[in-house]
Amino acid sequence: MSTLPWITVLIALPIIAAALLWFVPALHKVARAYGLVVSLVVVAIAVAMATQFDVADAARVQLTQTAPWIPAMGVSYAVGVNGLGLVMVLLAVGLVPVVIASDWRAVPDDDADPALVARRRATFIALLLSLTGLMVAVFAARDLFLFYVVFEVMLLPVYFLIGMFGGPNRRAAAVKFLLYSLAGGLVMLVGVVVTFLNGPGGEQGFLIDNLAGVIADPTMEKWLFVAFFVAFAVKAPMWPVHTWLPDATAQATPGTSTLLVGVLDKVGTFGMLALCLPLFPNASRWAAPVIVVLAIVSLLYGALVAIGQQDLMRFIAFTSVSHFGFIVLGIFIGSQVALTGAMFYMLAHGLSIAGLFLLGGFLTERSLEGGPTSPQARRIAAWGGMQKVTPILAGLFLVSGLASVALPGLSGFVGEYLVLIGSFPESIAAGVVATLGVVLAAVYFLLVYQKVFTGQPSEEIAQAAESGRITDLSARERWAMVPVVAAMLILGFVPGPVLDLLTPISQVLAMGGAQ
Amino acid sequence: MNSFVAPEIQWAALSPILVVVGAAILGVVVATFVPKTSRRTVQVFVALAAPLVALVLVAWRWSVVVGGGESTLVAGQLAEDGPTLAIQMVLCLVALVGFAVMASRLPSGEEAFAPQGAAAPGSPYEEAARKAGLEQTEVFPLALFSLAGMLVFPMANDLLVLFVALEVLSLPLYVLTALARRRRVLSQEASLKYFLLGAFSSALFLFGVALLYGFSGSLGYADLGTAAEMTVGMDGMAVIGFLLVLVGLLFKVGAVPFHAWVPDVYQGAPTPVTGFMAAATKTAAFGAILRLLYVAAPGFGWDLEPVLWTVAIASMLVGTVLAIVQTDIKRILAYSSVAHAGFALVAIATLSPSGPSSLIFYLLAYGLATVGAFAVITLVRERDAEGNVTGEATHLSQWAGLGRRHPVLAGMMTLFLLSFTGIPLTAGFVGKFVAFVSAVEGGAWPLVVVAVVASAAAAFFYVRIIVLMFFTEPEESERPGSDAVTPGALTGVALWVCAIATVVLGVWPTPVLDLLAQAAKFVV
Amino acid sequence: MHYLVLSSILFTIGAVTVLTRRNAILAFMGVELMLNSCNLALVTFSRVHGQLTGQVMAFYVMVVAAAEVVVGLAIIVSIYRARRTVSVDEPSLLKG
Amino acid sequence: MIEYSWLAIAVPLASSGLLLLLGRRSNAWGHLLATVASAASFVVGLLVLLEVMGRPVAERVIDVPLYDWLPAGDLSVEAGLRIDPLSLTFVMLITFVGTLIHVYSIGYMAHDRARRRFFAYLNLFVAAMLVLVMADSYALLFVGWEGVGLASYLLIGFWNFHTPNAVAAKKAFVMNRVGDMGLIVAMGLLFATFGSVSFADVDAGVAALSTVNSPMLIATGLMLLLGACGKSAQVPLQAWLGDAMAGPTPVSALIHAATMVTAGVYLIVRSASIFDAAPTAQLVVVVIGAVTLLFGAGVACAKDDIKKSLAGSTMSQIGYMVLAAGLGPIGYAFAIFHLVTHGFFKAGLFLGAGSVMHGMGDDVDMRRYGALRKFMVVTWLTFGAGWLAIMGVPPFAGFYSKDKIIEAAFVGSGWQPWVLGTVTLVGAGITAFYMSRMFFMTFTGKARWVDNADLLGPDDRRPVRHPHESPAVMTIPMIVLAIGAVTLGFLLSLGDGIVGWLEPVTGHVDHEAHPPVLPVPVIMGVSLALVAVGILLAWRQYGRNPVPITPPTGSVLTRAARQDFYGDAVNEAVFQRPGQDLSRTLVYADTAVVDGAIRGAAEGTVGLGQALRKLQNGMVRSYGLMILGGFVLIAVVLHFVRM
Repeated sequence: MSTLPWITVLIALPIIAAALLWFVPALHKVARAYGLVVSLVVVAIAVAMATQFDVADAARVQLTQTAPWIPAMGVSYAVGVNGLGLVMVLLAVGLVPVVIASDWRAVPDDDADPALVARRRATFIALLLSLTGLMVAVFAARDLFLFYVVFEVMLLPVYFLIGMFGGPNRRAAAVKFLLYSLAGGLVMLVGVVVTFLNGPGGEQGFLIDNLAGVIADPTMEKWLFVAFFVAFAVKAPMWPVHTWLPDATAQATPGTSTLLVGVLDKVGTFGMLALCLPLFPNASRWAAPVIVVLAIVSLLYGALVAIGQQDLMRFIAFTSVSHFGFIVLGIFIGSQVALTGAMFYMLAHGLSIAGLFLLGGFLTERSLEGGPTSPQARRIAAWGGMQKVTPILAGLFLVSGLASVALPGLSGFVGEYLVLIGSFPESIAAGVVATLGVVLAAVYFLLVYQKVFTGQPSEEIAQAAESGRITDLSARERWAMVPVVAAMLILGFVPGPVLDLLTPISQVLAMGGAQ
Repeated sequence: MNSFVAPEIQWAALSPILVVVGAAILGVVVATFVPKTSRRTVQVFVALAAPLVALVLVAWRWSVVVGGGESTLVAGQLAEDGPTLAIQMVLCLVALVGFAVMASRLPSGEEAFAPQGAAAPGSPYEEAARKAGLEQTEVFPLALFSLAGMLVFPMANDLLVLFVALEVLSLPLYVLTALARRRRVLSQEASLKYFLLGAFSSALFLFGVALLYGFSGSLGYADLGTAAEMTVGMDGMAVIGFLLVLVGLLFKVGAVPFHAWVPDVYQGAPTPVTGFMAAATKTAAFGAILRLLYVAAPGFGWDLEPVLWTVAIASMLVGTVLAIVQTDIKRILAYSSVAHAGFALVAIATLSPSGPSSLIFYLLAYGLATVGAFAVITLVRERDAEGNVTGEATHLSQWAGLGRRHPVLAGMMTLFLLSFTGIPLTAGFVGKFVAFVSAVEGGAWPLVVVAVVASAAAAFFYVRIIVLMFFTEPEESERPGSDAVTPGALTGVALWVCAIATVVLGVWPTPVLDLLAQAAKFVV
Repeated sequence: MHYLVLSSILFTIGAVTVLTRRNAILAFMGVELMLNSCNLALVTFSRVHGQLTGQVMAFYVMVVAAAEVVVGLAIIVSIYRARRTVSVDEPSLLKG
Repeated sequence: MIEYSWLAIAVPLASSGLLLLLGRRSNAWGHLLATVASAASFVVGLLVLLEVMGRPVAERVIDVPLYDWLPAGDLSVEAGLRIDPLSLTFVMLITFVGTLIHVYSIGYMAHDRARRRFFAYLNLFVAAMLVLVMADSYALLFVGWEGVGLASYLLIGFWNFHTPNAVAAKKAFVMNRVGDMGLIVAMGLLFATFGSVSFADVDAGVAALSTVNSPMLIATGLMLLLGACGKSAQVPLQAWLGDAMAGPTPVSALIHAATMVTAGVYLIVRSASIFDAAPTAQLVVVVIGAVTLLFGAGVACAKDDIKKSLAGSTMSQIGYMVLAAGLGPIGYAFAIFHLVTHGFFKAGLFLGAGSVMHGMGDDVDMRRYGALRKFMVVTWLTFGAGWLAIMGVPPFAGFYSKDKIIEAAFVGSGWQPWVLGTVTLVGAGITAFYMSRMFFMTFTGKARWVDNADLLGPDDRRPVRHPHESPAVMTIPMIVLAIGAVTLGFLLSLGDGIVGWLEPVTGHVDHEAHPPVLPVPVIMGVSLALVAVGILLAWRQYGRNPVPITPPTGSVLTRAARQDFYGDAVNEAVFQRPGQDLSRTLVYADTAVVDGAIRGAAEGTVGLGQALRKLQNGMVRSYGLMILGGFVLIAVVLHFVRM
């Protein structure tokens, strides 16, 4: 196996880099380049790590490291990834450079004092980098306490990202986001404590492996399951605890939204997979019917509400609510195929959402009515005929959108197809109803595409295009999107390698239990 | 009747207390005889040296006592064991940083206390005193006396000692509360309230003592405990007495419904005093409660648990809910300290064996964050038209945009607030966690659920301060402009100590937890 | 036994005084009354139990009470200087 | 060669991708590359065809595995190609007609700035369509299925800077998605029943089933039919086809006449095993086919827009095919036969229409045509060939294919043959009427336009036009297709012809064993007679008499037909409106109720805080009371607890 402590490096490097950036004013001027380089290095390391991963044995947690952290409390620093963890880690670190490149202008040069602007920029990048390390940690945590710690701490950088670099109502949005997540997390904390106290205890009492299925009392298991699930449902987000997401994305910068929805929300579904199912197998089966219904509700609800949205970013957020409905459905329908699909879906959705948010950001950056994060710029009705003005932007947006509505040949399809098809053997009704989402998806996306990109551009926009004030994607923007779109296509046609990483896990979980 | 036997006195065990008391007396002498020029310097030196030495001595006692050496001293009037020493350690530490903040001046040379406590606010005499640059150096001996009382408090193994210690720690605080340099009227009002209510509650306490004495015929905890276990039937008097004693202590802790003084006093008192008082008094009082509950109470346990539950829940909820609607930052922290009293109680509500160590860790975490937070408050000042630094800017809106101009200071404040909130990787989180663990061990998970709900709600007002500091533009404040002054050396050090300790205890609490784990055993 | 009744009555009177009188000094005297009722109780009990402990305690209480008087009156006086009143109610600036 | 048959898909796909990536840089030669690519995949197809023909009949069904596409444990889908007579027939049709239309478009789109993009989309379509017909599993078929949907969306909306076009494109995609939903459900059911979605496994599974007409199979069949209806614009999912004519005419010719819209028929024939085992589903198929047959014909009669009229006719003709496919083994081959011939002559007709529009300034209103014979001879001749072919006049292609279907419709027992047979016959008559109407209105009679504005009298509503024949690059494909329209029927029925060729897929049927309820000559005679009647009626109304330039009010039926029998109105009333209202309601509820609940809780807390503040009134005495009261309260409570 590997000799290097890969994961620890992946966690530490970006965080240290972030601290360095924040405390060394000299770096502030080159913050963005610095961030880009660091994030790319991280990607390189992550890829190198992936090569060390034994695909044949993807269900087993690999690249592990274990060290006592707070033995007095049974806490140890234990990291390692199985196939799913690896995939999510790669997604997380992979999106960061894209986000940095896309959010290049997220911090405007509005302030008179250039030093202040530079510091704000540095803060922005530093937050992104520290978030990178935390995202890796949360997907690699093998210790319940460690997981919880990262789960909560991760909120802070996002909280600051939303609160400091967003639209006019960013404060309320940031607070709402934090409070929702904290509330969920605290409920989970109770569960964590109780689970631990029912576990074997000892210096490694928090290792998830040691806690798997230790709860004997069925009633207690159910309660604990609920405690965990609530936290993850808020995170995911599922109806009816989703309302923080649209508010957050409506205010945050596109990059923040990308990481928020693309990766952080996945922690919710990841938690369901990595904690709820193994720790409380029986309770999971007990709750499955209710959760499936909830999932289908989210799925249709999100789609229907998305159709009625006026704000581009809110719209994208609601499509995600719908997509998370699919994922949760796949997790709890109890079919191995659907489970595989759900896991793949997590990756695919990360990509398509990145495409939509970032391209949406590029679009709003071209607004004549207000700043990129201003509601005017994000009003869908304010646009029209942009395909004529910015064909590449339109094309890429179309591709990302089609990926998110699961057009075959694009990444989105694989996950959705497996979830749907996999659902039928378990429950035909669930399968049929969920399939309605496919139609609604076409409606909501094409509706928005039509409003924004087709038809005739307005007078002002047309003139601005004449005078070159509105141009098509710049080289930077294009290169930022290339990896995302490429990944969509590749995963659409040859999802095999990724599925090989995920299928073993779903086979283990579907057998109903603990690793 | 019974002949008088001179008790033999273990001086070594008393050394920390003796040092502090001695320093206090020395301080009084200094205040009288040392010339004005060097007076303050000496005072500050004494005031800082005393807790430091005491800390060292406590540490030494720890090495001697913990693990077998526990014993009762002075004819069983005092007890020296793990919890006591741990509490004392926390006290000395908090006192050290607290005094540092008290002692430091603003860049303008202005200090936190009135030039002449005796002078009426706004009177020509006061004006003259300020002109003359008089300084009330007696604050330091006062603080030291109070500290001495606190050190005895957790040691007390006997209701008489407990009462005396209670008064010794309280009286100086009443006075200190009245000595704010600015907003003196508020300060005096606070002092009066504190004093009257304090006296009132200690009267209740005393009546309780009387009843217990009547019940058991002794003031010693040990006899009390045994008596409680022996008695069958008519122990109502004992229970009432015990309740009254508990009321006296819970008053000091600031637990609902005995909290009413907290917000007013915390707001009115000179901020450094508030910091010290909030952290140290709570710690000492909890130390006393610990011993009372674990040594004397077991006989009453099944009676007292519901009381503790009620008080804990009430404190958490009332403290949180009221903090949400506050606009003065000192008041917010005051109510939050009420809530924290509740959280701390959660740890021992079931008298679970791991309770004491959890509680003590919680107090340590809370104390550090509190002293730190109030230290920051001393630095955020209003500016008048000419831009001269004036009083503290305690209205929330005046904190807007602090993060833009003073990222480090605001960062520290954020850290302390996060610790209060209980965000992981801060001491506050570990404290909450161990507290919850102890509670659940005792089967008090409903209590934990309430605590969780309260923390979630509490997050709101902590977060709001962060929002103001980082996400809000200063001009959005309608009050006199405010800005932070550069901390004096002592405050600076204190701040860094608190901040670093908060982080370290959050990331690597193992050593402390291990120490406390050894310290769980009470001597009877 | 009657002493106990008396002491409780005194204690109650003291408490009521504190809770009813606006004048700080009177309120404070109420506290003193409570303390002394406690002393009475202590002494009585020490009689009941036939020990000295209670009486010793009573002495301590007196000392402490004296100290309290000193501090208390100091505070009240300084407030009187500032406000020309010793009413505990008005004006109360700290509330809410 | 067979194992390289994937090249047929890869080449156009690659060229499409290349054109989209290079963008403007490839403007100069993009259309050529695309045409060559399409031709190349025709060549590949041809080679494969020859190789397969070289094989003995028993070995003409070959599965070419490509790679593991969805290895997901219980469901593991291999991407593989099914090479057999059926798929090859389609490959030929698609690539041949496709290539011709590529050529035609070079001329037709010459003046469009985005011509390169147009060709990229065309290539994309060809590739997707080939995936559809060559897939060896429903999963992969679905890829092509939605792929062509996408291509169609892009091409219908090619001029989407006109909002109506964009709307039409969206409508087409959404209605197709409704069909696709059916397909997904069908796949789900198949996976639930047989644990696989590959043709081979499903066929084997069905064969293994003991019960006929099991609910599961019927459901599957109906869901497949739903998919077919979406793609092939069959009732009730027909409404999109008319609007789809918003796309450039070559698109209408290739996608919405010759190939894509026939995919539904392909799906049914491909799923023969399922339908044969579920007669109930088959019956529904037949009914749908019959209904659509008349529906489309009716629409075609009423439209003055030449393309929409043709669209109606396409609908109707596909109705024929679906009906045939619904008849089971005896019909499958004929359905495909008609599908192929129709592909040729309908494409030809569309190209002709395009050429007419080309000459008439993109005017599509036939009421403003007339007497164009002299001005565009080639168009007139080729269009004429298509006209005769679709009416089924011997010896034109339609005669061979359509009459077979009519005969097959008469096969059977009970009411079914009579009803179906009558419907098909009537349909033939109506077809003759509307096609002749179109032909006469366009090419004969008086010109309802002028070539010189001076000739216009007062309130004269005639447009000014300068009709001219199209360039060779456009006419040649028309001629080729016309030849096909004339000869193909005859050629494909030489020997055992296409029917025999398809037997490996459709199964051998001894047609002598299933005689129609009427003797064949009678049927043939009646149908020819009806055709003649149709032509005469049309001639009376549109050939001899002058055609009013403003459409007459017309009968109720006419008006209804002009409105596509209110299909859109129904959709709007039943789905669109309620959907929008639901969405609007939910949007409101989301903020008011779901979010409101939590906001309410927060405000409640604050309110409580404000109330509690009152207790903290700053009065020492009330504080003291609080302490004492608190103590008393606790004491009392405790007292009761202890009792």
